[in-house]
Order: sequence, then structure tokens, then C-alpha cells
Amino acid sequence: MAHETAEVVWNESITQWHYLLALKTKHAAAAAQPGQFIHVRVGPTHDPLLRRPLSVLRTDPGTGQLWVLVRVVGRGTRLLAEMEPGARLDIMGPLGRGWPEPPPQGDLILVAGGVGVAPLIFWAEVLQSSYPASHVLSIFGAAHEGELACWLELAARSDEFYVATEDGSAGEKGLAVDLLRVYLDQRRVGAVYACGPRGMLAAAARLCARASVPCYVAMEQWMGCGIGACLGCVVPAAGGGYVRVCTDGPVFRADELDWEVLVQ
Amino acid sequence: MAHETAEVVWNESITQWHYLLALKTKHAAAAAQPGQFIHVRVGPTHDPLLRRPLSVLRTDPGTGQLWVLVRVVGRGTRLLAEMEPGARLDIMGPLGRGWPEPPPQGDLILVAGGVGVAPLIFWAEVLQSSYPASHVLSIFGAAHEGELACWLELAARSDEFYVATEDGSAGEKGLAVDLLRVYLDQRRVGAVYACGPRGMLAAAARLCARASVPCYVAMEQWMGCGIGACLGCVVPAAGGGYVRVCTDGPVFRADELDWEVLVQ
Amino acid sequence: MSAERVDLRVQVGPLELPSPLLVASGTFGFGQEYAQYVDLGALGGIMTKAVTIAPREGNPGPRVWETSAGMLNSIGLQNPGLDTVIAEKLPFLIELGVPIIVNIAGETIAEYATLAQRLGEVEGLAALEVNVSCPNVDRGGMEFCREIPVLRELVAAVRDETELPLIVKLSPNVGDVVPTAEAALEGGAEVVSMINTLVGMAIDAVRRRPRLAHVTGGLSGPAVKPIALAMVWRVWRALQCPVIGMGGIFTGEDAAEFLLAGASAVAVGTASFVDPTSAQRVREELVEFCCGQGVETVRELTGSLRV
Amino acid sequence: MSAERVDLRVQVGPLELPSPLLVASGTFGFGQEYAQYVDLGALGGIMTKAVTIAPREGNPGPRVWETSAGMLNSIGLQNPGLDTVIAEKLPFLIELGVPIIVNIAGETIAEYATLAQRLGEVEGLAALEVNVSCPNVDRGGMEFCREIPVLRELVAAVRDETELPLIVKLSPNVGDVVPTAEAALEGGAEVVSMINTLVGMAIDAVRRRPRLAHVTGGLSGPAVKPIALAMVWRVWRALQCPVIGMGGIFTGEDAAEFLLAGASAVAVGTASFVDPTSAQRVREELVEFCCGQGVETVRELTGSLRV
Ligand SMILES: Cc1cc2nc3c(=O)[nH]c(=O)nc-3n(C[C@H](O)[C@H](O)[C@H](O)COP(=O)(O)OP(=O)(O)OC[C@H]3O[C@@H](n4cnc5c(N)ncnc54)[C@H](O)[C@@H]3O)c2cc1C
Ligand SMILES: Cc1cc2nc3c(=O)[nH]c(=O)nc-3n(C[C@H](O)[C@H](O)[C@H](O)COP(=O)(O)OP(=O)(O)OC[C@H]3O[C@@H](n4cnc5c(N)ncnc54)[C@H](O)[C@@H]3O)c2cc1C
Ligand SMILES: Cc1cc2nc3c(=O)[nH]c(=O)nc-3n(C[C@H](O)[C@H](O)[C@H](O)COP(=O)(O)O)c2cc1C
Ligand SMILES: Cc1cc2nc3c(=O)[nH]c(=O)nc-3n(C[C@H](O)[C@H](O)[C@H](O)COP(=O)(O)O)c2cc1C
Ligand code: FES
Ligand code: FES
Repeated sequence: MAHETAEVVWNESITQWHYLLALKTKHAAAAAQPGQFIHVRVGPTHDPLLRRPLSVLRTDPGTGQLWVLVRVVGRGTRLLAEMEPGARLDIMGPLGRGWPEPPPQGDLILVAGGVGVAPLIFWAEVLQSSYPASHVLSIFGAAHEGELACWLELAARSDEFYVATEDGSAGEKGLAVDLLRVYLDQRRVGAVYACGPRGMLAAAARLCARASVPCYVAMEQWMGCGIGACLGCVVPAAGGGYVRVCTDGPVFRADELDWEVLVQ
Repeated sequence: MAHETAEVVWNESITQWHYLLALKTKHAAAAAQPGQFIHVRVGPTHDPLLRRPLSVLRTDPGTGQLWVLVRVVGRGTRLLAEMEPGARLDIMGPLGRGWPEPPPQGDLILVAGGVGVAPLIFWAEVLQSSYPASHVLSIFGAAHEGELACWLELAARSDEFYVATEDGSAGEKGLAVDLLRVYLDQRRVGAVYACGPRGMLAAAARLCARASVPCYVAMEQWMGCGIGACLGCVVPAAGGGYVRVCTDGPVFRADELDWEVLVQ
Repeated sequence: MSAERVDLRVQVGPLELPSPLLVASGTFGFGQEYAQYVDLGALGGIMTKAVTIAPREGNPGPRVWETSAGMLNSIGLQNPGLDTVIAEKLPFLIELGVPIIVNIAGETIAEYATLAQRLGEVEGLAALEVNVSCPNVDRGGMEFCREIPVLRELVAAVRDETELPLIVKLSPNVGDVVPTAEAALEGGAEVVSMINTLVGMAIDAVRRRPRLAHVTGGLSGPAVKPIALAMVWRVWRALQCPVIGMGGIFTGEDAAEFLLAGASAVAVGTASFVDPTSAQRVREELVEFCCGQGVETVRELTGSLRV
Repeated sequence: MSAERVDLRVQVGPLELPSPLLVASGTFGFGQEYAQYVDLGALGGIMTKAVTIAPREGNPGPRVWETSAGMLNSIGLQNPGLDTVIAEKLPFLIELGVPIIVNIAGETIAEYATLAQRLGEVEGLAALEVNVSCPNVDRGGMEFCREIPVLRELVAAVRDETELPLIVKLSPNVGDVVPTAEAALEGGAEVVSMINTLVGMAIDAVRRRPRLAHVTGGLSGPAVKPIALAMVWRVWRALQCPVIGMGGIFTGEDAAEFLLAGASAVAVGTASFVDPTSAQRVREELVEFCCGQGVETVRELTGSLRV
């Protein structure tokens, strides 16, 4: 049953805008795969009304703990940021389709933009433990240093780790995809996994298509149900029509999507 | 300015359903008169939306503390009951017209029904301190013992104190107005002050009219603005038309109101 | 167990439902998605997502946006089309053994008639819900509710094609809902369901853009409950006809309010998104409510508001 | 100070307002009650509680009830009547030096005409707001918005009696708001204001009673904002006429959304009950918003939604 009441074990403010929450769950932690999300009810009243989707950052199946990284952008995330340890949280999950099995050959490049780092931390951890032969190269991009929340978690789980900030306050000055371009050129790349702003994902998709490297992206879209029933969370599919982020995704092969429409 | 952010100093559960909150205020405590109320915003979102009116139970103008007694009946009062010390509360007040100057002669009878005790505790305290010659006889009625929240606060401020419960679990078995009938007969009564369910107030008004004793009642009605602007909180006036509970009341002389319409 | 304490069976026109708690069209997919959250077999009925003759892609995203105590959607009737629904979706639903009500939508009267004719041939359906109130399509949809004679004609055309009980889903985006209910009944429908969503809009002030790609959408959820209740009450007072009420039902007491206002059954919509177990929870809460009030059969609630 | 940073002046048809932030009729009394919470002199305008020729007692209580993110009211136009308003209420308001807009309501066209004629003689008023959309009266009220020719005639009759700018307050309880706006303009009004409240209802399921003594009431507050925005947008797209927008405006960003949708000015209603300083706070937040967006004059927002 992908629906339970979790307990906030701790809630740590890691930058002014980012909060790392550990939840004690009965089922979700044990079942979650990297790239999946939980769908969280942020309050008991009718305002805010809908659940908020949050990527699973990592889990400890042993203790049933599940971590999420929350970037405060509006009312729902603000309420989450204010949760005290002991608070109970109604969650659905794990939901959605996560990152697919990695290819046997080639470097694996993880491209994170801002809070998009969360599902990639989980992925890097699983790659490290379950695919010890893999070589994980991670790129973390953000507008500035303050948006590089949890960079250490990603770095610690990567064989190589690079940073790009738009204002140059940390790492290279520029975009994550600028670095991606470099490494796509330099390395034999098995696959690229990206999560972040739509423009970044579109650029990654384009670069990978050009380099004939499989690219996987984790998409965001406003959600109603989170389980495929309302058809609210669609993004345009490559062949026409739409696919649901909640159940067909959030992880898609980049060539499943229509990027021209997506970046309009 | 009857609008400020108060701080919850403490919040004590005194029965399963009653909570006593002490608020630290800048202005309200110093200005409040017995019978007045504060209008409280119970949450930061749009649900619940409107403020909740609460009678002032007592104040300590020195420290700026103001007490309210909350009976949990719905969502708003539930949220108030859950407030932790340190929480900030947006309040308007003191608002409304309180109990009028007492007459120089005769016993003063205070009739409290359930949570209606709050404005009478404040009144008893002021009568004791500012009108030391007055003789205060208080009657506290409720369905059962568990609804007699804060009885000691009223008893301690009264010269005589009697209790009636419908199930006989404390004091006399019966209604507060049954006792009122007795004392209206036995004593020379200067005035009666009542706050409680509408049926109780109607009965008190009727008994007092028959005994030619001035009767004052504190009324309740759903409120919009709390300051006389929306005309939402009306009760029927004796001469026809309506009066506003928030600014014309909540305390009315019983003969200002149309009791026939009120108890329909 | 609950069935022992309170008799939940209701009669809604010709429809006999095991419980007054249905799930609203478009909010429960074709049932499968909620199977792990709700005992589908205990539902009073399932109203499917709208079905059109040809497959429809629906509107571009974003398609949903949260508002205060409500949500906007502009799905635009995305569905796999009649053939696929009949072949792949309905068998699962019919297998459940609960009343299955297929919501149909067209751009022309002829399309509605065809849908009714084809679905009339499917074994095991309980009723059709004629959706003349979708606010998210350019042709058809709620426009049909704004032209009384056309609405009557449309329902009559559907009536001609099938013996299935007909429920007409009414739009709240009208000046007075009563004439539309009347037209539906005159056209041959036995039941009206209401309300569909209200036309609404949200704006991203910073980007100066509508929040929905379709610009406007349909508002649902607790925000619209007072409007829905008033419309159910108006129709009940005027026509005393069978009504399936919906609009912001989140609790058993909400459901009771709709029954008191005149509904014979109710449907849970947006609530399922917020709490996926809503359809079942609301049913249990309604049973609790009835027990608490000494109500032995839920039928006695219908229209029993004291005014 | 704020005025230095952003030019808040707006032109709404013939009306020149110092700021686009007004207060909505019926939610601000006749101004006095809010004097201690808001700098009345900084308001863009005050729309008074509805005035009728004779004093009106209004409806019995309970008259208000909270709903999810909204409230129902059934005040029923309680007011002291035209003579008392002119003698006792308007002098205080006119003294403030901000645009005063008197909201008028009648049961017949003749009553509206009389109100207009008498108020036209009062020195210092900025405009009349013709309330043809009250959902809480048995005669008159929103019925006028459901009969286009009658509405046109009514506005024309008012137009004949006064030179004051005329704002017609439109009802959302119609199938399409555009024809009503058109009728208002054809009748001679320069501005439309929208929306008034939506007909709604709440029920006490335990007592089986309506929550309001009047049974139904008018729904306002954040719950209705999406509906109001969609209507403003529709009217603006169709007619490009001056619109005063309202319905659930609680923040500066809400106000900006209405301006973007096509309103030239906006009014704060229910928000004043929740936060008595709303009218002033929303104005300050709108200034902040404009500063943040590099908007130098608030006029450039009107209708500038990108679709
Ligand atoms: C699959 C998925 C995984 C995500 N993982 C994370 C994560 O790990 N950490 C994190 O901080 N954020 C994540 N997000 C984004 C997060 O869901 C939104 O930031 C959040 O819902 C915003 O809510 P709010 O009330 O604070 O913002 P508001 O802007 O006040 O929300 C208003 C409405 O917008 C919706 N909404 C706003 N932004 C988004 C968004 N980006 N995606 C979906 N709905 C949105 C809300 O559901 C709500 O309906 C994820 C989104 C998706 C779809
Ligand atoms: C002048 C005055 C003084 C009061 N003093 C006290 C007090 O000291 N202690 C106390 O516990 N209660 C007091 N009440 C009653 C208290 O305001 C209500 O119990 C409370 O508003 C209920 O809110 P809720 O959200 O818990 O209930 P809900 O039933 O969920 O509230 C729904 C709606 O009903 C309104 N409402 C419900 N009951 C009342 C009521 N009795 N009066 C006014 N509005 C109501 C709420 O404002 C809201 O709009 C007083 C009421 C008034 C008018
Ligand atoms: C996402 C979504 C999709 C909907 N799709 C349909 C539909 O296909 N056909 C239909 O008749 N109503 C549709 N509706 C309307 C609902 O069935 C229901 O009438 C409305 O949402 C009000 O109920 P609620 O407030 O409980 O959700 C849809 C509503 C939502 C929220
Ligand atoms: C208590 C109350 C009384 C109202 N009285 C009037 C009125 O007298 N005349 C009128 O035109 N509108 C009246 N309205 C409608 C408001 O002016 C406004 O159009 C509506 O409330 C929507 O705005 P809001 O959601 O910001 O409140 C009233 C609204 C409320 C809540
Ligand atoms: S959120 Fe409902 S289908 Fe994806
Ligand atoms: S609550 Fe608004 S007038 Fe009393």
C-alpha cells in the first residue's frame, strides 16, 4: 500500500532555502528506487489542497528512513520547512518510474541542476553499491553557490565531481551543460542522467542526441493525483500526444519527449 | 490600534475540551473591559478563513497578559488548542461593548452556562476590586461536571457560588436558571448578568422581566468583520430590525432584544 | 459490517446502487489506478473518465493548478477513444461487479448518439452519463447547457439509441440550472448529476502568463462546495428529480449535506487526489454519521433539509 | 513614498483614481469602522455598502458562514436608507478627499432612477455603482443581470438621471458575463465592476438546517478568485472596456493578477474581515510587486497578460 503516515525524524535547514527532512516510514523507504518520488500532503486543511511531489534523496531500508530535500518556493514547501521532528506526514509513495538499469560500458554522467540534485544522489549511491564497476562523473550546476545544497552528498558518491555556477561563485563559471558538453567530447559515455530546470534538460537532451549517447531526464509538472488517474501532469511526447510525469515518468528517455514544445 | 500580534505565553489543557491560553499583548490587555472580546486569526492560510471571537477571561495590564478560555468545537478552536507557547497570534481587540456599570444596590447575580463563564470571571474580578461593596452571587450551569471549566476562577471571585448540572454530576441537578429563579425570589437583586447558550439567556431574560430586575446578556453570533462593518453578526432587536453583536454588543440589556425570534 | 448498521442502498431513478457513494468522472481514471487504495467493490458506482468516439490527446500542459481550497484543470477530455475503452478499459470495470457509468462527450449530437448506440451494446453497464458540461473544450462541452432546445434534442437523440439509464451531467456555468435539468428530463434522461467544474483561471503575475496552457480551466474542490449545494437544492426544490450531487465532497458530513439538499447519491471527485482512500473513507464516515444520528437508511436523508 | 517609486494613478473610464486599490461595497461599511486600521486617505476609492431608497432591515441571522477559503453572506442590503445615508454617512466619506462611489440597489427601475437622481445632487461623489447583482434579495438584485434588455433599460434610466460616472456591478451567476457587460455599456455606463458574490449554501447536517437563515447566500473570498479572474479576462478580451475587478483579492500579487487579466482597478472585499489592514497592505504589496518587476506605472499592467 503506497499510502502511509510517516513521521518527521529530523528537519535540518542546510541553506536559507533548503531543508533536509528525514522521514520514518513503514513501507516507502524499503520500496523506493532512485528517481522515484513521494507525494506529500503538506497540511491538514483545504488550503493548501493538493499534495506536493518530492524526489527521494536516499533511504535507509533498515531503519525505514527516507530523506527528501526541500527547496522553499511557495506555501507548501514553506509548511514542510517548518515541520518539527515528531510531526506526522501523510505520504503516498514511492511513485513513478525511476532511473533505468545502467549500460554495462562507458562513464555514467549525472547532471544536477539546483534542487534536481536529490534523485541523482540516490542514483549515485545505488550505482556505487550495486554497480561497483561503474564510473560515475557528476556535474552540479546552479545559479550561485547558495543553490548547491547537498553537493557533498553527491560528491561523496561520485568518482568525479564538477561544479558550475552561473555567477562563478563556486566551480566553473557557466552552466552545468557547458561541462556536460566537454565530458561528452572527452569520454566514452555510457549514459547521461539529468534532473533540473527544463532548459537544462533540453540542452542535455540535445547534446546527448548529437553525441548519440542515451540521455535520461527526470521531469517536473504540476500534479493532481500522482498515480496516473487525472491526466493532469502531462508533458508532450515525441510522437505527438502526451505522457504522464507521475506514472510514465518522472524519468523519461529524452527521446521519448517533444523538446521543441517543452521549451516553448 | 486594536490590532496586534500577540504571543502565546502558555496553553493549558484544563479538561479534554477546554484550553486556557495566556497571550502576551502590547495593547489589548491594558484596554480590555469585562464582556469584551478579541477577534483571533487562527491560521496563516485561507482555510480556516475568518477570525474567531473569544471573550476576554481576565487580564494583567501590568504584564500585558490576557487570558482566553477555548472550548474546542470545530476546526478553528482545535487549531487554537494546539498552539504552542511562543506561537504568534494575530488578534484584534478589545472589541465590543462590555458589561455596564453595576447598580449601587442589591445583589449582583452572574449566570454562566458552559464556556460562557469566561466574560463573567473577568466581570466578577472587576466587581470585587472596583466595587468592593457589591455582593456577587454566581451560578454556573453545564450539562455535566466536565463542562464546568474554570469554575474555581469564578468561585474565588464571588461572594456566593452555586453549581447546577443537568445530569447532577456536580452541584444541584438541573439548570442554572432553576437556581436563578430561586435567588430572584429570595434576594433583593440589583442586576443579573448572563452568558451561555441562547436558551439559557432567554430563560434568564424572561425570569428577570417577570421580577423587574435588569438583565444583561452576552450574545454570540457568527461574525465577519468583528467591528461593525459587514452587518453579518446581527440578532433581532426588540423594536424590530437588528443589532450587531460585535459593536452594539456582545452585551445587551435583555429587553433590547427580541427573544421570541431569538429562540425560534 | 457497516451495511449491517445502516442500509446504504439507494434508488436513483431506474438505477439501484449498493451505496450512495460514487466516484466522479475524470477523477478516478478507469478505476485501475485506485485499486490499491480503495476497495473498488464497495463503491456505489464508478463514473469513468469522459469517452469520445476518436482518441483525444487533450490539452497541452500545465493542465492543473492549485487555487485556494480548490484546483483548476484543463485536461480537455484526453482519452483513448471508444474502441480502446470498450476493448481495454471496460472489461476490468465490469468485472468488479459495481455499477459502471460511462461518461460520454461529443462535439455534435450525432457523436453523442453514436457513443450511446455503441455503449448500449456493451453488456454489463449500469448507465451513461451524458457530459454536456466540460468547460475545457472548444467545441461541444458546456455550450450544450447554454442552449436549452439543443440540450433537449441532444438528450432525446441519445435516448433513442439506448435503453441504458441516462444521467445528464449539468454545468454550473449557467444563469439558472433548473431549465437545463428540465430539458435533460424532457429529453428522456432519468437522472441529472451536478456540478461539473466552474470556469476559472489563474495567473502567474511575475511571468504575466496564465498558469494553465489552456488559459482557463475548470474549478473543483472544497471551494465550490457551497455553489454545488445551492444548485442541487434549487433543482430538488423545483423538480424533485433524481440527482447525483458532487462538488467538493471530502467527508461523510459533506456527503450528508448533499443528500439533505436533495441528492439521491453523491460522487467524490477532487478528494481522491488529496486522499486516495477518500471514496472509501467518505462512505465509512457517512455510515458513522448515520449511526450517530439514528438514521437507519440513507434514503431518508434525501431532500430532508428543514427550511 | 510608495507613490514616488511607482505611479499608481489610474484612469477607469471617466474616473481618475489616485490608486487602483479600492474597497468593495458591503465589506467596508461606510468607511468609519476601518478608520483606525487603514489610512482611508490613501485608498483609491471607497465603494459604500448598498443604499436603497427606504431603510432596509436586511435578512434574519445567521447571516454569515465560513466555507473552505470563502464565506457566505446573506445580509440582504441592510442599510439606513437614502436620506440617512446622505445626511449622516456621506459627509464623513466626502470629507476624506478620496473618490467615493455609492453602491445603489432597488427593486424597480424607477427606484434606481430615483437613487441616481438624488445622489446626483450630492456634491463631491466620484461615481455610482449600480448593483444589479445582489443574490440575497427576493426582488431586484441579480435578476436584473439575467434579462439583458431589462438591464440595458435600467442602466439607461439611471444614465438619464445623473451625470456621475456609472459603474455597473455585474453578477457572476449568469451563463456568460459578456452580454451583461455589453448591456451595461450600451445603457450608458462607462465602467463595469465584477464580480459580486456567487449563490451558495451551507448545511448543518446534524440539525438538518441551512447555516444561513436566508438558506442561500453569496460566496466571496479566495475560493472565488479563479472564477472572478476568468470573468474579468473574458470581458476584457471581448470588450476592452474599463473594468474594476474583485473577488478574493488578498495580496498585492492577487491585485496584479486582476490587472493583468484586464482590470483597470481592483477592490478588496472579504480580505478586510480577515486582516483589517488589507486595503492598505495590498496597496503596499502591489507597489513592491511593481518595483520588483520594474513596472513604473501600474497602468501598464492592465490587460497585459501574455497568452
Ligand atoms: C516528480 C517531482 C519531483 C520533485 N522533487 C522535488 C524535490 O526533491 N525537492 C523540491 O524542493 N522540489 C521538488 N519538486 C518540485 C516541488 O514539487 C514543488 O516545488 C512544490 O510542489 C511547490 O509547492 P509550493 O506550495 O511550495 O509552491 P507553490 O508555487 O505555492 O505551489 C502552487 C502549486 O504549484 C504546484 N507546483 C509548484 N511547483 C511545482 C513543481 N515544480 N512541480 C510540481 N508541482 C508544482 C503545487 O503542487 C501547487 O499546486 C518535484 C516536482 C516533481 C514533479
Ligand atoms: C462575542 C463572542 C465571544 C465568544 N467567546 C468565546 C470564548 O470565550 N470561548 C469559546 O470557546 N468560544 C467563544 N465564542 C464562540 C467561538 O467564537 C466559537 O466557538 C468558534 O468561533 C468556533 O470556531 P470553530 O472553527 O472551532 O468552529 P466551526 O464550527 O468549525 O466554525 C465554523 C464557523 O462558525 C463560526 N462559529 C462557530 N461557532 C460560533 C459561535 N458560537 N460564535 C461565533 N461564531 C461561531 C466560526 O467563526 C466559523 O465561521 C464566542 C463567540 C462570540 C460571538
Ligand atoms: C482532473 C479532473 C478531470 C475531470 N474530468 C471530467 C470528465 O472527463 N467528465 C466529467 O463529466 N467531469 C469531469 N470532471 C468533473 C468532476 O467529475 C466533478 O464534476 C467536479 O470535479 C466537481 O467535483 P469535485 O469538486 O468533488 O471534484 C473532472 C474533474 C477534475 C478535477
Ligand atoms: C458581507 C458582504 C456584504 C456585501 N454587500 C454588498 C453590497 O451591499 N453591494 C454590492 O454590490 N456588493 C456587496 N458585496 C460583494 C462585494 O462587494 C464583492 O463584490 C464580493 O464580496 C467579492 O469580492 P471579495 O471576494 O474580495 O469579497 C458584499 C460582500 C460581502 C462579503
Ligand atoms: S498527477 Fe494525475 S495523472 Fe499524473
Ligand atoms: S461581524 Fe461584521 S458587523 Fe459584526
